[in-house]
Amino acid sequence: MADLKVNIGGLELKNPVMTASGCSGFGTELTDFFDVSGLGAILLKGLTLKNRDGNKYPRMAETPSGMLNAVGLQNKGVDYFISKIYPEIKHLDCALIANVNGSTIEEYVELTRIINELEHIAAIELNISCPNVKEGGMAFGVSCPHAGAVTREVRKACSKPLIVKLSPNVTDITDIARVVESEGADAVSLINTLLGMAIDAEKRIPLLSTVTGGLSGPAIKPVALRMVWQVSKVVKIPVIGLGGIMNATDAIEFFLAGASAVQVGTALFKDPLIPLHIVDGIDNYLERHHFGSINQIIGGLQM
Amino acid sequence: MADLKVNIGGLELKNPVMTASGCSGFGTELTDFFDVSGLGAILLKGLTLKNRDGNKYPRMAETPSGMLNAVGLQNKGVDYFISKIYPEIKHLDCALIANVNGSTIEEYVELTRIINELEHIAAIELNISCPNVKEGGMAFGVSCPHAGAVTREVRKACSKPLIVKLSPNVTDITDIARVVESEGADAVSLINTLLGMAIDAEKRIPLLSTVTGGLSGPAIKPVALRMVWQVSKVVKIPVIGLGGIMNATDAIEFFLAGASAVQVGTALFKDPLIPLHIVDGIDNYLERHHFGSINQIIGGLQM
Amino acid sequence: MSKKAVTELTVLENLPCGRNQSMLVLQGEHDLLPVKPGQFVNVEIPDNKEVFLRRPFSVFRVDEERRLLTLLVKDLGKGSHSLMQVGTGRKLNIIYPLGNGFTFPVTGDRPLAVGGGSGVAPLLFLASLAASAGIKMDVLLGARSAADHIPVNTVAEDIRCFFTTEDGSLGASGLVTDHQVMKQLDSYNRIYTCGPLPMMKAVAALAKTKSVTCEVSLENLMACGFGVCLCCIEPTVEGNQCVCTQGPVFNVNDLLWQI
Amino acid sequence: MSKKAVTELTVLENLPCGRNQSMLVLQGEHDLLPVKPGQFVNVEIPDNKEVFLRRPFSVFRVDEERRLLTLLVKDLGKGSHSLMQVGTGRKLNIIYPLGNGFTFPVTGDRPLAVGGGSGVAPLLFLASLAASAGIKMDVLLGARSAADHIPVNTVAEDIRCFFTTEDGSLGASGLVTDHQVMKQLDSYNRIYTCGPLPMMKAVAALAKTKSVTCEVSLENLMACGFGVCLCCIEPTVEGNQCVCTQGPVFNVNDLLWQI
Ligand SMILES: Cc1cc2nc3c(=O)[nH]c(=O)nc-3n(C[C@H](O)[C@H](O)[C@H](O)COP(=O)(O)OP(=O)(O)OC[C@H]3O[C@@H](n4cnc5c(N)ncnc54)[C@H](O)[C@@H]3O)c2cc1C
Ligand SMILES: Cc1cc2nc3c(=O)[nH]c(=O)nc-3n(C[C@H](O)[C@H](O)[C@H](O)COP(=O)(O)OP(=O)(O)OC[C@H]3O[C@@H](n4cnc5c(N)ncnc54)[C@H](O)[C@@H]3O)c2cc1C
Ligand SMILES: Cc1cc2nc3c(=O)[nH]c(=O)nc-3n(C[C@H](O)[C@H](O)[C@H](O)COP(=O)(O)O)c2cc1C
Ligand SMILES: Cc1cc2nc3c(=O)[nH]c(=O)nc-3n(C[C@H](O)[C@H](O)[C@H](O)COP(=O)(O)O)c2cc1C
Ligand code: FES
Ligand code: FES
Repeated sequence: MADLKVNIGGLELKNPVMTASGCSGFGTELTDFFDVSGLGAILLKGLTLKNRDGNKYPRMAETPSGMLNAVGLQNKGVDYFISKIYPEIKHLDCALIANVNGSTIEEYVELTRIINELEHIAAIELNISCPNVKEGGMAFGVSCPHAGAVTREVRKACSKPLIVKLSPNVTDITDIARVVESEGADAVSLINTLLGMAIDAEKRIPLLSTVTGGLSGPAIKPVALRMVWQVSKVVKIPVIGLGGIMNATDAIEFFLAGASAVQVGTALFKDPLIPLHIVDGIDNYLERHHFGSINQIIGGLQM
Repeated sequence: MADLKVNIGGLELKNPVMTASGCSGFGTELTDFFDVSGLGAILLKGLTLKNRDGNKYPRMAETPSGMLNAVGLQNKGVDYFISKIYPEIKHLDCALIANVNGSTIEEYVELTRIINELEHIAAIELNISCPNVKEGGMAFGVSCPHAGAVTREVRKACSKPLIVKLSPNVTDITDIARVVESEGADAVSLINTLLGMAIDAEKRIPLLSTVTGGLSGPAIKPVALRMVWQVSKVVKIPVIGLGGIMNATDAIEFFLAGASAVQVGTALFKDPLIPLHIVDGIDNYLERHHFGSINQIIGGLQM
Repeated sequence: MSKKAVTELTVLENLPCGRNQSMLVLQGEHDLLPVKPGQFVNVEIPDNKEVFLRRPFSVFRVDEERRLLTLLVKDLGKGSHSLMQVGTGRKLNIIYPLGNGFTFPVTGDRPLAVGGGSGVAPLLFLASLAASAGIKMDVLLGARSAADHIPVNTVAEDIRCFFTTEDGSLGASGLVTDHQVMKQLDSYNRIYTCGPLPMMKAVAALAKTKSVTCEVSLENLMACGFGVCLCCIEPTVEGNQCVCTQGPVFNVNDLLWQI
Repeated sequence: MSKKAVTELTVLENLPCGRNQSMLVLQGEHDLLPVKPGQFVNVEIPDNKEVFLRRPFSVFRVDEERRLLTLLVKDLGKGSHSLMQVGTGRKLNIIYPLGNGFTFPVTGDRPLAVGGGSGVAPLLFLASLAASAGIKMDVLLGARSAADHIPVNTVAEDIRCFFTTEDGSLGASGLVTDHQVMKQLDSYNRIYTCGPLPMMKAVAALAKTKSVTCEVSLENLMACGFGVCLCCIEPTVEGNQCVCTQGPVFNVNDLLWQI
């Protein structure tokens, strides 16, 4: 067994494979299938201060090698999370990372402050890239000043490792990455979904209640890989790569491009066991290629 | 037979289905298969003033529901085009549209001026969105001032309908569309390829000689559709939609989203006859839904 | 042991079963997990390049001893069409058991099931287990024409089954809601319904006027099927609920349907 | 009439043919377009969700009368693996005929073909047509082991065929370039080669020292196969040329190989 431990901005993980936020619920749905102690970390479903109903049905459309979603951060709010969900998950033998959302900087900060108190939350992922909410969300992630400001303020409220999740819907993602790094992010994760749309040609209506939604799955992998490669060249903090990862080979590609860890999102819908298969596959790859540690292939692309 | 004629900024087309630039050569490769008079228009392979060898092999990588290319505008230059190719194609019974490229505004203008003299070129598509060249190309398409400047200068040299081809690799494509409209574009076409990357995990090398390349095919259709929808709401000039169109249903979706015509690119590699099947399929759709003309469904999405 | 599994079952039979419908008999290598009527499986669609996500199908029948799990697949589009072509011997990857399932009737209950379209499978599964438990359940199935119904001999003998067809070619003429049994709802104390939305709403409306408990099984679009994506939601008195975990079966009173 | 066609052929046979290799016999409904040795077809790969583009395969054999077109498919990855599983009766969509083909030998020529890997098909096609035209062509095929060679009885009787294997299990031991015939290149005036790049380069280098005309058939990655995408290019003395239209066969002197 090769050494799969990675350190993401102070967060020690037993292996570099996490589930992506919004694709693995609060972890309990996964325990119906397997023992989550095999995962590097679970990214919890996006949280907001108050209850959010999310967007209207339909929220999903299948696309070539991918899907669009328009969930819109449905969750019962942080109080409910702390009283009902956190007690159920806090003893899971797996790092838990909260995904923090807001419509204003104040909301982001307040939510961070609350979650920062929770002992069993290992890190905070600041989501400035949700394309499915009217206010906040992606608006922060596509502008350097906004991305910088929210990171700066949240940083003050956050003593845990702070990961900022970037939007791919930008002209130059390295600009945003540099700004959040300079404002104190301990790591960046990328990419969130690409803004897309689907239409029912027969009915002449949009397939999503919100018209546009977020594109995820294998279709976006080439874009995600490119952005991870670009960003990892310009920042010193660790990069967490995601976007269309379906198997160990995909994950290895992200490590080679410069990711220090990966997240698995849409693939979970196809098979919740995929993250475990990926852990095994990475181990197998490292052994086959005679690497003792995952750290030896991070950024290992030969040009 | 429904009325399929469309008018794209002064250019009358017998039907709204064109082949995309770089995916249909100079038209002669298609005539080996079928009579091109069934096409609305052929977009010629990207031209430059001087010979360009393009990028090194390998230039192509297959991706989930799509492909990356890094051709890099290989062509023998406009003089060769005029002396050797143009005479072979000028009598094709199909509108020919030249795709114009440059590294500087001066190059764009000079090339436009030369091509503007060619009687059988029906229109000019200004490509400010090629991701595969070191200079010019996409650099113009991702900045409002640059996109505006090149459009303004080319417009002066161009008495034919001028279509500006936009890059999807931007934060807000409507900004770019508005600028090129205000600088005199008669139409916009979108989208060019998304910047992506692919890696050979076993060999730990990039699959493209250029590392990054342009992503095309069904994978990008949701993004293309979204951008066509966004742009068609904010400009008055016609929008030509493309990106992952494989069949008539895909094409109809683009019309509903606001496109006045479509281009078929990567699909040609799968089957060069697809544009003709699309023409038939559109006709069939219009009849089935009791529309007398294609114009009745353009922008016809019901919200 | 895990409560849910991702597993491969072998296609033992794939039989035409009424127009554009197949009965897909799948066999497990190991013992199956317990499945209740109204629960479903999420099937990975093989071979079809245009299908990315799994497709959910209600369980029609289970034979624990022979490790058989049977589905009724109606040709409604890309995925279902592909499943209908799958050859015997082929392995299908499924996730199961999913969803809550129907409230099982208790002795003394007089239950009625009303179904149509792709909603027939879970109702017949329920009726047949009820019969085994000594509870007689009436089943009313509607379709356009005789050919669209599952063959009558497919329905277990111990189930009293009524048919309606729009063209009168089998059973009573008209929609299920026109059928005699729907005029005698007082003789039932529980109604289960699954099928096209307009049908379910019409049935639920009649049940409401007679104050008969009514459970509906929804077929909202799903991405994951096990509660993590929040794509399949239905508005309820408790807020948006996941059809895949908190349903697919709901008491109609909990839904915000305008009926 | 069109020079090239997109058409469906039916799989008449799909036979194992040496280790990890299949012989795929395809039949047309109508007369086939003429195909020359060295030309190829671009095959749409069915069923495999991970394959988006077509895959090019050289033609191994043509039977005009029975409208048969045969390919030799080696399992090199996703697409070829899928093709090897395709059942008889299945239709395959192909684009053909593509590429330039070999320069056909003329009476008096003493040609030699040297192949290996996935490069065997076009050479045996050429040799067999040459034989029919009364031109004897020698063929030298290399592989790792006997099991990797196509069965000897697959080679037409009128072709003199030499084999090499790295383990000595069939024919001479070693690489093709170690074989006796390569030491007697003076007795040939034309060499055709197709197979792994290192093999072709080694053959071309030997041909060069002996000033024997050498044609190589390249297998560059292709997207379209008919000249519109410019993805398959090879640097030549005339600049970048498309392997799919200006090749796949090149005179080695036109290439910029360092040999
Ligand atoms: C819990 C549950 C149980 C089910 N049980 C069965 C069963 O026992 N037998 C059976 O045949 N089918 C059943 N279905 C439906 C089955 O999953 C459908 O066949 C499938 O979703 C349609 O997929 P497709 O790929 O064939 O069609 P697609 O090609 O994906 O779609 C065809 C058309 O139908 C529309 N569509 C598809 N599914 C839905 C939907 N759920 N709601 C609204 N529109 C839709 C699409 O938008 C499209 O217009 C069930 C669905 C659910 C959620
Ligand atoms: C003109 C021409 C004629 C051909 N004739 C035959 C034939 O007669 N019989 C036959 O079996 N094959 C032939 N091939 C090769 C055939 O197309 C391959 O099987 C196919 O390209 C590999 O596809 P795959 O989907 O199986 O592998 P993939 O899964 O696509 O690839 C597997 C691995 O092989 C690499 N690879 C694949 N193709 C190439 C290539 N062309 N160059 C370099 N690396 C590559 C990939 O990068 C990957 O690492 C021919 C190719 C060409 C261009
Ligand atoms: C249904 C769905 C819900 C999502 N919800 C969230 C969320 O709450 N917070 C977040 O940061 N990202 C969310 N995402 C984005 C994913 O975490 C991930 O960034 C994206 O899907 C790309 O990765 P993938 O291709 O592996 O899915 C969601 C994605 C999907 C498909
Ligand atoms: C191999 C290849 C070469 C291309 N060359 C050009 C070009 O020369 N000029 C241009 O404007 N677009 C070029 N494009 C982009 C296409 O015209 C089109 O915008 C893009 O591929 C998206 O459409 P599609 O998904 O239908 O292919 C090229 C695309 C491909 C795949
Ligand atoms: S389908 Fe994913 S939560 Fe129900
Ligand atoms: S493969 Fe497209 S030009 Fe050769």
